[in-house]
Amino acid sequence: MEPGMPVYGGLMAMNNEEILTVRNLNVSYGEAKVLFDIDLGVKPGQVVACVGRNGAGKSTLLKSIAGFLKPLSGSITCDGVDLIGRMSYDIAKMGIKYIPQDKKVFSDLTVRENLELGSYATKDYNWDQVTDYFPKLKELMDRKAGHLSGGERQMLMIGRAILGSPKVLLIDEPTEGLAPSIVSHLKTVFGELKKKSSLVIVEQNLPLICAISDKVYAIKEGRIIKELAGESVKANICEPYL
Amino acid sequence: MMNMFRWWWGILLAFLLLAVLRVFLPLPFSNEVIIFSIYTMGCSFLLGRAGFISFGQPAYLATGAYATAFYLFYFGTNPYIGILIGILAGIVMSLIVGPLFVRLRSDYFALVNLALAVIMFYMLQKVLVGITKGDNGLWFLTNIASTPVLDLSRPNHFYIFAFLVAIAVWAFYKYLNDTLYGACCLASKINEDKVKFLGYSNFKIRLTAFVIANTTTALAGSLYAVYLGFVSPEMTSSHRAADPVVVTILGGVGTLYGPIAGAIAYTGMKDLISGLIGNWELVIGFLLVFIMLAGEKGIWGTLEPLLKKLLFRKNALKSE
Amino acid sequence: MGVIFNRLFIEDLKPDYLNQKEAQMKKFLILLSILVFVCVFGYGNALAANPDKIKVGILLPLTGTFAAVAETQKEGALLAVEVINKKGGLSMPWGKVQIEGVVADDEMKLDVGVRRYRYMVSEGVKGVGGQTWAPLANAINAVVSKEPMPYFPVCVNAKESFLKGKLADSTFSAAYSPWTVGYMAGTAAVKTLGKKRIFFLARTDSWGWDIRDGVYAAAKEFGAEIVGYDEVSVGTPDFTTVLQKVRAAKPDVFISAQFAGDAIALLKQCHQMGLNKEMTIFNSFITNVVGKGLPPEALAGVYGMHYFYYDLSDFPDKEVAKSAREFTDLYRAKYNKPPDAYATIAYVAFGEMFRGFEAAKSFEPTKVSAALMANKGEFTSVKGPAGWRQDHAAAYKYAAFLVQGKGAGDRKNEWDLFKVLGYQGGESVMPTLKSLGY
Amino acid sequence: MSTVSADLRAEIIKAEGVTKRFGELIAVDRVDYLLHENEVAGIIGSNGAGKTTFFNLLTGYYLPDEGSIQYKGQDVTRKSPEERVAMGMMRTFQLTSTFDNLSVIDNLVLSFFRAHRKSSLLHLLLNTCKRHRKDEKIVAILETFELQDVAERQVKNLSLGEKRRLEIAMAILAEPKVLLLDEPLAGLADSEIKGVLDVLRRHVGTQTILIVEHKISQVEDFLQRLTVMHDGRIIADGGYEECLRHPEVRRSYWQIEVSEDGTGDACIRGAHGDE
Amino acid sequence: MMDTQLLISGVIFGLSIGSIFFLMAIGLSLCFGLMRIISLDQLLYYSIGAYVTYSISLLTGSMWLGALAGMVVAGIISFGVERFIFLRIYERDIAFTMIASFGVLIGGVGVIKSIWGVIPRPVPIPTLTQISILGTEIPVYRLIVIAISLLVYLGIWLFLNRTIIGKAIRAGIEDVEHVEGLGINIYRLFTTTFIIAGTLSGLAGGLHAPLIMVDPQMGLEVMPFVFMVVIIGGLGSIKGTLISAFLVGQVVSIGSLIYAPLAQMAPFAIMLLILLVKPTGLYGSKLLKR
Repeated sequence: MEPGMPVYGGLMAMNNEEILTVRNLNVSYGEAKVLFDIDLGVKPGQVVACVGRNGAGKSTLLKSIAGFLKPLSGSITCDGVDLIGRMSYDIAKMGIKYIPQDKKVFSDLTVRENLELGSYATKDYNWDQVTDYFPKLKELMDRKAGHLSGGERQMLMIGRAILGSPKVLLIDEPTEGLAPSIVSHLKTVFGELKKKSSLVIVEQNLPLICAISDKVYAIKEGRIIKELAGESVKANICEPYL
Repeated sequence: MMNMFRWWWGILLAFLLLAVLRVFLPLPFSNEVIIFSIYTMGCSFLLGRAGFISFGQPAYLATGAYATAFYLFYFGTNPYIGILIGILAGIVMSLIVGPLFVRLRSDYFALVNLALAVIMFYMLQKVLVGITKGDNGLWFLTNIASTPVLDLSRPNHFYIFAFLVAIAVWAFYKYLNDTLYGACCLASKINEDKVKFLGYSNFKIRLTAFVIANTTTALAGSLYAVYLGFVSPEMTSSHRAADPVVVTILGGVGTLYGPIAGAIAYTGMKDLISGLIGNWELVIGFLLVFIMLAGEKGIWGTLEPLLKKLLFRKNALKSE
Repeated sequence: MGVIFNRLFIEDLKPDYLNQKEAQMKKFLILLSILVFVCVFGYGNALAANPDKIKVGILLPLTGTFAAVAETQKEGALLAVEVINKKGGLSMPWGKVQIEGVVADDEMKLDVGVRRYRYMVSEGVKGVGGQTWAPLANAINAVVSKEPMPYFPVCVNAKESFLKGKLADSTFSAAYSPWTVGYMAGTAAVKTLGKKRIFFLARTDSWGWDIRDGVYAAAKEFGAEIVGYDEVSVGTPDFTTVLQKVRAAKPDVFISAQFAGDAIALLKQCHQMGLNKEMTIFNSFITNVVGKGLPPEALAGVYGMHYFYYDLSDFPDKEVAKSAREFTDLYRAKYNKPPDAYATIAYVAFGEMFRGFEAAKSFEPTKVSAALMANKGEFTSVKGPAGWRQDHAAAYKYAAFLVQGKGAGDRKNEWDLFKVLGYQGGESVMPTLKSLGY
Repeated sequence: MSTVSADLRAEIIKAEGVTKRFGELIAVDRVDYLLHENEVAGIIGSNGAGKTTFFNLLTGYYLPDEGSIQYKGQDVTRKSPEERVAMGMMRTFQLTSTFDNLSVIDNLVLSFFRAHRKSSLLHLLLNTCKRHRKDEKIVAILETFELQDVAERQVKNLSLGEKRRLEIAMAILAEPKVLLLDEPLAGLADSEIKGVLDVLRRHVGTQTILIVEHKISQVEDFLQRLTVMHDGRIIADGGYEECLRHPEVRRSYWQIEVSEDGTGDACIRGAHGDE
Repeated sequence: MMDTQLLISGVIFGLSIGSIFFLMAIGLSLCFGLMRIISLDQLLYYSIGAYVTYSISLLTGSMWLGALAGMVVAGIISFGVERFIFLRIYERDIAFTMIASFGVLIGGVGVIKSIWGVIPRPVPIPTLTQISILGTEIPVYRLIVIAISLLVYLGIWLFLNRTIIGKAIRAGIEDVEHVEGLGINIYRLFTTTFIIAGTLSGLAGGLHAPLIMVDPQMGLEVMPFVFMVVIIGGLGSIKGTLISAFLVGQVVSIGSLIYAPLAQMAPFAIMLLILLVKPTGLYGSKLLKR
């Protein structure tokens, strides 16, 4: 480690409210660089949204944080622990759960079994929190997950990720292709969830983002071009960055 | 003209090596390497260009070999005609099975081909025993007539012939890689949809790749038949199904020199180790594992940058 | 070199290259002519005419299904080499010539076998022997008939290969064809053992079919009935379904044409299914490898024809018993085990090759061939008098011994596997020369 | 061409009652759509409105469950994409879809060759890529899209913006009768967007162009006609302003704007990009 | 042409052959499903199982003990191979892992040859008793083999459906990244699966040993059949594997009752047909790209 490290640690201690910190992150697919010097901070209980067009690198950012992609350089720390170089299951176990956008649940397994797997790594078998958020899952417990509708799948995905009370939830396009009623339900759920965890959401649905986010990062061509916080998180302000 | 000229340099260098090998290495080895390179070129094209991995190449090898063998055993004596017939048989065979097979992808393609090889094996060994003579095989070395200029019944003349054929095949693939068709193959390998929406037919592209590659394989089979003067169903046995794929990957997938490098290395390793110690399987097996662990570029893929570096530096020094 | 490499890997020409076009064309032509020169005239090896040391090739499937048998053949061949070398070498007109045995693995694959054979030729061997698997012997014989070389296949060659014109002039088969094996087995089963109902299990190649023809010929001649027939391919691990059919056919004797590992598997499964109690099991050509590989109880009572069983102490012909014992002692001294059938074939074959060299006073294939065929081709083998026939097959007075497997209780030592009950041999067990087109 | 009238240009694509279901989800619900020759049209709609699915139905990526699609009066509902391309339709993909293992120029050559030369296998086999690389059209398009510097590079080494430009270049190079662009501007920098639009503008009047876009505000002066989709249906169709003021659009598409009544154009502008 | 007795025994033999195929195919199928590798080295563990069974039964006189030891040794070796070889190359293309596993297989065959030699070895059958089913004498050992394989099926089924690790494996067959995203150490899952596969292959070898001869090439002999079972059943499906194993066993057995050489070709013809009609096998799901 370089000698400057303790100083940085000290800095970290000062900033200790930040639960997830990304600094100077550079990521590439093959030789094509996708993310450039991304800086991002998430404080406990915050909802942070990343907006940007398709292909801007939002999903790549989440995947890099979750450990599915190996960054070229930069640092990702969670609670002062360096995440770079860790296996993604390790990162998930530490409480940073990634919910991909493909809505692929384990279709051969029942809803119950899907949840069991969510509980397995964290040993948290308290499913009431899940069924509180998503009462509908209770009825579907013994249904094969493959037979669920898109909205129910998304509920299940989120449900199995929040087991073990993760510190940070990385949610990729949660409302894509879902009916408005489910979107508004999810909106409420996110509002509830932020009491326990920090949320990083990649989303294109501006009304939703504006309603729940504390901070918005606008990403374009792999760079953060604007950081908005507090009052400025408004649809009309965000729009140009999309 | 300039184009053609430049081409020959490439071909020349690769095969000059083989010609040099001819002086230092025993003739049977060189012959084997050349035929095996042709055999592998088809597989390499299929794997590297069109993205098909096939564990059934021996089926097409046997198609060519048996077609040639039937001709030389029952009908005629001219080895050149025999080889032509082998090539034709290869085309016919791949046109028959191709439309069924190329719709499958990936592992399934590999395995239906394996199934074809096994079926072929039992057809030759049992079902068609009346004309193939089963495991006894057909031997016709003495039937092969001496031809003027290049007498294929003599190994040293055969070497020259096989050498020229290999140059031709190599040049053909080199040309093919440069054509639009070659580009289409690569395109179809990674992005079927886009190929479709550019208006090309994936099916036709793949079928053509299948036919070209397997005809090459059949040609290698014909050469084997003429060279050995003998065919038997053993050549399609499932034990040997992986050979061309192993050599392809060993040499380096998708490179033009890969098949040659692979064939030299594989045959060389086998013959050398087999000569030194009886238990060649042990060494080959672990060598394969080691090579796979070391990298996926294969021999040529690893060698190429090194050679380039070496030669370019020398070149630079000279010019200074 | 670098220039050429540039041309290979750099797609775009540098302009100055264009100007050198003619110079390069010259270079190209020079290279091409070198190439052609190398190709056409590079071949050929000058070797001393009267060497004081020669090489002989021993080419066997040391890997593959027949590896176990090939191992014994290798031992037999190397013993034959050693015997000559101990005497100082071959007695040639220019002095003693030592022999070196070059062993290679043909892997039971055609292309590999022919390639390794050609390696041997390019290494300058003076004679080659080997093969366990007949098709490969045929392939090499074909090469030999193009480019003569004293060649001594030590396997049981297909009957077809003995047809006039098929076997090369310099190929000598120390063993007979499978037809003879079948005929001997059939004769022994029907005539000696008095069995009248035969189930025959062939192998799907010339070995199996020739034995079948031989057995059928014997059955016809001595009045037995074939009640069932089936065939399996070499390397079949599981015979049980076929054995079900055998049981259902209720024969007196079950004759099988399996060999080496296949025979072991078959006999073991026969025993497991209790067929031994219901019928006589007759494995047409048995070896010690098979006997040793089987549990004693599975071998007990099984009949078979044995090319050479080492323990001939009870054999009526004391002459043969003596030479057999001498050979066995020699073999035991080197390998600490008695010789097996195929080791003996190899020993006989290589012995004959060396006799041929000495008699011909040369390594010329044609001369060796003529020398071997002189004096009606008669020679003496470790198992008694023998002779080369016109078809280059060896005819023995004692072509094979009828043996019966011993159970655990009857065995005196680990190699005490069989009891010799009789023999078959002479010209009568061979296909007539006329039928072969002579 | 019975529908040709004095002021209406000929129909080139006509979809009638097109429906596509994915399981329970009805992605496209009995959509009728008309595209006229040499028209520049756009489709907008929120996420999941079915615009991309509809687009895929038009181009033959999916086959509709119900309904028919006509191209120049000819039924193409069941025609394969290859056939549609041969008839003059060319599309791009929402997520950039180029051949990553080929060089930029070869990507263009592939597109060019199919459209301007014979495409039979024999011709593919007889023509090397090299021969066409120097074709003036390809050179021109490389310059237009500022790709000449990366022309020899493998596509996998390009940046996203370059890939995106390449894809549009490939589509334009083929000079189709109908150019169907699925979110062509996503991932492009502002200057690039302007460049692409300038190129497209040159084809206005000679080519039919259909654009599916998020970012309507940037193409507003460019589009002649706008269609708004919502929940698998077309809820508005017509001129740009006309569409935006359509009550149905205001209600279901710009939900939030309707509630904040009176904020007027500014707010509508603000929401343009909102899906 | 075939009487009932022959048919009954044919069916039983078919089942017992199918049982052996099944035990080996499970491993291949699971490895493919979860790790996307074609693990040819399973055939080595099969041979190792058989050879250890031979050595131990020679030493102790009990074949059952031998089979048990064979299982254990095969499991341990598969663990080692996974650790030192596959763990490093899981991410690679399927062809590379396959060639690597092919290398392990032939290298292993070389090792077996240097330890046990090339001579085929017999393993005594533990029981020669036969019982009569509908008037047909059936060797009890064959029935035991069938019973063991059914028990293994039951065990595997319970493991996959009732234990959390089994469920994770099933989930991983569908999408391994999602499993990883839930915080489950997938490499541990891979190792577990690989050891299970190796152990079962070893068991198959141990059980098969008394029925055939143990020789170094035995793995290669059964390779096409095992492959076929996996393909017909559908990659990654245990139920499909069981059914196709018994199907192939029957085709081999009944086929050889009709004409022995048919036994070896008929299954391949069936496989070709099935694949051309239903490319994913009987119970296979669509091949997911990892």
